Amino acid sequence: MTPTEILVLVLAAGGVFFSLVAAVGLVRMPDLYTRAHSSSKSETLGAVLALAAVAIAFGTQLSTIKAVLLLVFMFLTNPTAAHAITRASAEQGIEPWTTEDDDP
Amino acid sequence: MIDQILLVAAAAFVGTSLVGVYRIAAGPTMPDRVIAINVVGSNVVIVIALLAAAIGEPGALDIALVYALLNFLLSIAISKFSVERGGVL
Amino acid sequence: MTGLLEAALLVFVLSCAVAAAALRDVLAAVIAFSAYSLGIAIIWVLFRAPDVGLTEAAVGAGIMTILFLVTIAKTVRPSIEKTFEGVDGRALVVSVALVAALSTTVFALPAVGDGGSAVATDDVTNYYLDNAYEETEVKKRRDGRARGLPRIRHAGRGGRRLRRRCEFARRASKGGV
Amino acid sequence: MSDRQGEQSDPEDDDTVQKPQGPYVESPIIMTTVRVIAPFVFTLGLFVMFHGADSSGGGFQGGVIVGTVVLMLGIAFGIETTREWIGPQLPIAVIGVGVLSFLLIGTGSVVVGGGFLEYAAYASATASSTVSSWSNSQSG
Amino acid sequence: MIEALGDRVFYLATFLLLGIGTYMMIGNDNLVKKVIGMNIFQTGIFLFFIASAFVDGASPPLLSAAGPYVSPLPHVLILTAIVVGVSLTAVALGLIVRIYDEYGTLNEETIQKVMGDE
Amino acid sequence: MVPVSAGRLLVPVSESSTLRNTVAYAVEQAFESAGESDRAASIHFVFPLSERYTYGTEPQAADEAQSLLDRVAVWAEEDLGDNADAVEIETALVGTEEYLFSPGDYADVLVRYAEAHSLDRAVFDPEFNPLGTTPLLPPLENEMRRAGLDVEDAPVQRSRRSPLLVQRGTVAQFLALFAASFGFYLVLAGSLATFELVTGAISAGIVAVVLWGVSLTTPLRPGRTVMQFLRLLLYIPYLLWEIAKANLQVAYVVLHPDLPIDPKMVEFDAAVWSPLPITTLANSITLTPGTLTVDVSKRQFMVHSLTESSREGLFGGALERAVRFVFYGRAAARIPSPRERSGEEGEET
Repeated sequence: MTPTEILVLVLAAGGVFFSLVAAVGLVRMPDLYTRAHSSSKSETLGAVLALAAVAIAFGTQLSTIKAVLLLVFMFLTNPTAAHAITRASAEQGIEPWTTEDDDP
Repeated sequence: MIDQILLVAAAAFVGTSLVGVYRIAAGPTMPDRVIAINVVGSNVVIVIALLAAAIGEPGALDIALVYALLNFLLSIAISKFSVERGGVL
Repeated sequence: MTGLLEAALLVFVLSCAVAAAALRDVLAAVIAFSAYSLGIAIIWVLFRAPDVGLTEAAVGAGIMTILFLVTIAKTVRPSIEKTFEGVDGRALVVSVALVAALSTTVFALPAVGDGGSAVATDDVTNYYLDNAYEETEVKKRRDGRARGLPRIRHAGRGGRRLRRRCEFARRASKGGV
Repeated sequence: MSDRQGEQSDPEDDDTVQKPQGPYVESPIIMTTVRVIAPFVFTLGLFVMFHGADSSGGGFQGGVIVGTVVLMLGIAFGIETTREWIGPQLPIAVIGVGVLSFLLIGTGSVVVGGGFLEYAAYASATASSTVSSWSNSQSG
Repeated sequence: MIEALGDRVFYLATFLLLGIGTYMMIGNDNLVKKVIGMNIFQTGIFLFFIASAFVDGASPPLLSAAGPYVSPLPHVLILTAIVVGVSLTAVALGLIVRIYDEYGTLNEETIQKVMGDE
Repeated sequence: MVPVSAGRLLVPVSESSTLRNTVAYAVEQAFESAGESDRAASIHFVFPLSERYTYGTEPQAADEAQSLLDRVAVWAEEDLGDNADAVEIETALVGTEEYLFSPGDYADVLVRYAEAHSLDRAVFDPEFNPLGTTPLLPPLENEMRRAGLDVEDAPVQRSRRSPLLVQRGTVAQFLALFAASFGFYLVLAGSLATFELVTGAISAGIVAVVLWGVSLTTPLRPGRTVMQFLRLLLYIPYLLWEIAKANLQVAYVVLHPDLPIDPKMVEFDAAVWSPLPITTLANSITLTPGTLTVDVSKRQFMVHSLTESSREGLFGGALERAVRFVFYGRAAARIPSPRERSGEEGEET
C-alpha cells in the first residue's frame, strides 16, 4: 500500500467510526436533546475526516477546494440545524431528561 | 485500491444511516425524527462525496454541495413547522 | 465492493419506503419519504446519472417536502393514538400479487450494467450520444476529441451496429436541417 | 423576556393552549445563518442554471435552487416578512418576463426564417456557414 | 440462479417499490399518504429506467467525461418525468387542500360517507 | 364608547391560537357593560359545526367541539373570578342540522342564534376560521353587519415580533457581496474561461442586487473586516482542536456501557453583542464539548450540557473569549469569564 492509500484508509475509517458513534448515540441516548448532542458533534467530525479522505483521493486542486467548501457549509449548517430542532422542541414544552428521572 | 476503500466507507455510512431510519420509524417525538433526518442528510452528503471520489467523477461534488445546503433547509423547515403544526410556518 | 454498497442502499431505500407506508402520523411519513428520496439520490449518482441526481436533490430535498409540509399545515391534525398503521388485507393482497406478477419477468430482463443490452445499444441512444451536443446548438465541436466516433465495447457485434448507426445518423442529418 | 423564562421553567405547562403567549421571536441564530448562506445558495442556483450543457445541471434545477432561497428566507424570517420584502408586483413581473422571453425567443426564430423555437435558424442568420460545416462534419 | 438474481436485484427493488406504492395508494386512508405512495411508485419506475441505462464501467453522459457513456436516453426521459411528477404532486396536494376545505377531513372513508349523505 | 345595550355578546369560537385571549377580552367587555347598565350581561360562546350532526355516526367532531366549549366556559369563569354572578355564560353548538360551507351559511346560523337569544353584538376571534384555509372572516362579518348586529374583532392578534429582513445597504456592502458571490462562482466553475467570467459577473450582479440589504446587516469597514477575517483564520484551527477533543469525549460517553451522562439545561449571559458574533459563539458552543445551544434571547444563552465537565468548560469561558477576540480584537478578549461574572451577578442557574 502506498502512503496515500494508508492515509485515505485511516481517514475514512475515522470518519466511519465517528459516524458510528453518532448512530449509537442516536439509539442509546435517553431523550432528544442528548441525541442532538451525539448527532451534531460526532457527525461533524465524521464529515471532516471523510471529506478529507475524499480530498486526498481526488488529489486535484479543484476537487480539494470543493471538499473544503462542502466542509465549511456543513460546519455552518449542522449546528444551526441542531439548534433549530432543539429550540423548536423547547418551544413545544418538551422537558429535557435529567438523571433524577427514573425511566431512561 | 483507493476506490475500494472509499466504496466500503460509503457502504458503512449508508449502514449507519439505517439507524437513522430506525429512529425515524420509532420516534417517539417528532423532533427525534427531525434529528434523525438531519443525520441521514449529512450522511448522504458524505456518501455522495465518497462516491464521487470512488468513481472518479468530480461533477458529483456539486450534487453533494446542493444537498449540504438544502439539507439545512429541510431541517429548519420541519423543525419550525412542528412547533405549532403550521401555526408558525 | 460495489455490491456491498448496493445492498446497503437497497435495504436503506426499501426500509424508508416501508416506514413511510407504516407510519400513521402524516408528518412522520413525510419525513420518512424525504429520507427515502435522499437514498434514491445516491443510487442515481451510483448509476452515473448526475443530472437526475441533481434534479432529485433540488426537488426531493427542496420543494417536495415543503409542498407536503404546507399541505399538512393547512389540513391534517396529528394523530396521537398509535405510531403505526394497521395492515390493510385487501391492499396487501393486491400489491403482493403485483410484485409476484412483475417478478416473473426478472430473468427476462437484461442484467444491470450489461453493455450489450437493448437500451445501451439502441440506435436512438447512440444517436443522442453522437449528435445531441451539436444539434441542440449547445456546443460546437471545438476540440480534436473524437466525440463522434463510435464507442464499441463488444467487438463482436460492433461492425454491424456501427454501419447501422452511421446510416441512421446520415439519414437523420439529411432529413433534419 | 421575563414571560419567556416563566414559560420555560413552568413544570405544569402541559397544555399548549394555556401556554402564555409571549411574542414569538424568530431565532437570531437561524436568521444569521440564513443571511450568510443565502447568497451562496443563490449563486449555486445560478451556476447550475448556466451550466446545463457540459456538466450536470439545467434551468429547472437551477431555478428550483434559486427558489429555495426564498423559501429559506421565508422559514427563517417568517412568511409575512418575506412577502413584504418581495412585494406584490415582483412575482407577477417575473412570471411576465419569463413568458415574454420564451415567446420572443420562440417567435424570433420565425422572424429570421425558421420554425417556432428552431434555434438553428439563429445560427444560420448570424453565420450561415456554420450550419453546413457541422452538418458535414457529423456524418464522418 | 443466485448470480443472475444478483445482477438484477435493482429490478427486484423496483418491483418492491411499485408494490409498496400500490399498497400505500390502496391501503392508507389518508389522502396525503396516498400522494406519498404515488411518489414512491414513480421513483420505482425511475429506478427501473435508470438501472436499465447503466453500463458497467461507463461514465456519465457529460461533455467533460470521456467515453464510453451510459445510455442518456432514459436519463432524459426521467428528467422530464421528475418535473412532471413534481407538478403532479403539487396539483394533487392543491386538490387535497380543496377537499379538506369542502369536507373537513382527509380520510377517504369519511369523505365517501359525506358524499353519500348529500 | 361601548353602547349601553351591548352587554349581550355572541362569541363564535373555534380552535385557534388567539382563542384564549379572545375569551378574556369578551369577558372583560361584558363585565364593563354589566357595570354600566342594569340588564344582566351575558356571553354566548357558540361553536358552528360544519358537519351535520347525526347521532351515532360521526360523534367525534361534535365531541371535540363540546370539549372546546367546556374549556372556554372554564376560562370565562376563571376570568370572572369572584364576579361570577355579574355575567351569564352560555355555550352552544350550532349548525348541527346542516352542512356549513360558505361564509353565508355561517352568517345565517349565527344570526339566527343571535335573534333567538336577543344578542346584539358579536365579538370575533381574529383567527376564527373553521373552514381551514379559505378566508372566511371578512365576508362573514359583512353578512352579520347587514343583519343588524354590532360586529368587532377582538384586539388579540398573537403578538409576533417580525424581524427586520431588509436594511439599507451601502456601496461597500454591495461590492463585498458581489465579490463573495463572484469568487464562489469561479471556485465552482474551476476555470477562468470567458464564459465563466461573464456568467459569473451576471450571477454575482443578480445576487448582489437581490440580497444586498439582506445578507449584510452591519456597515462594513474594510480595514476592520479584513482584520476580523484574519483573526477568524486563527480561530478555525483552535475550533477544530476543540471539536476533536469534544468528539473524543462524546464518543467515550456514548460508548461507555453505563452511559455516564448528567444532562442539564443551564443559562448564562455571554458578553457578545451583535447577531454575527452571537451566531458564531452559539454554533461554536454547539460544536464543542457536550454543549448545545438551545435558545438565545438578547445576550442570554440557554445551553443544554451533557456532562458535568462540559459545564465546567462552558463557564470557563475560553470559547467566548476566542469569539470576542475574533470580532472585537485582543483587548476585548480580557473580559471576565461567565463564572467570574456570575459570582457578582448571581446569574448562573
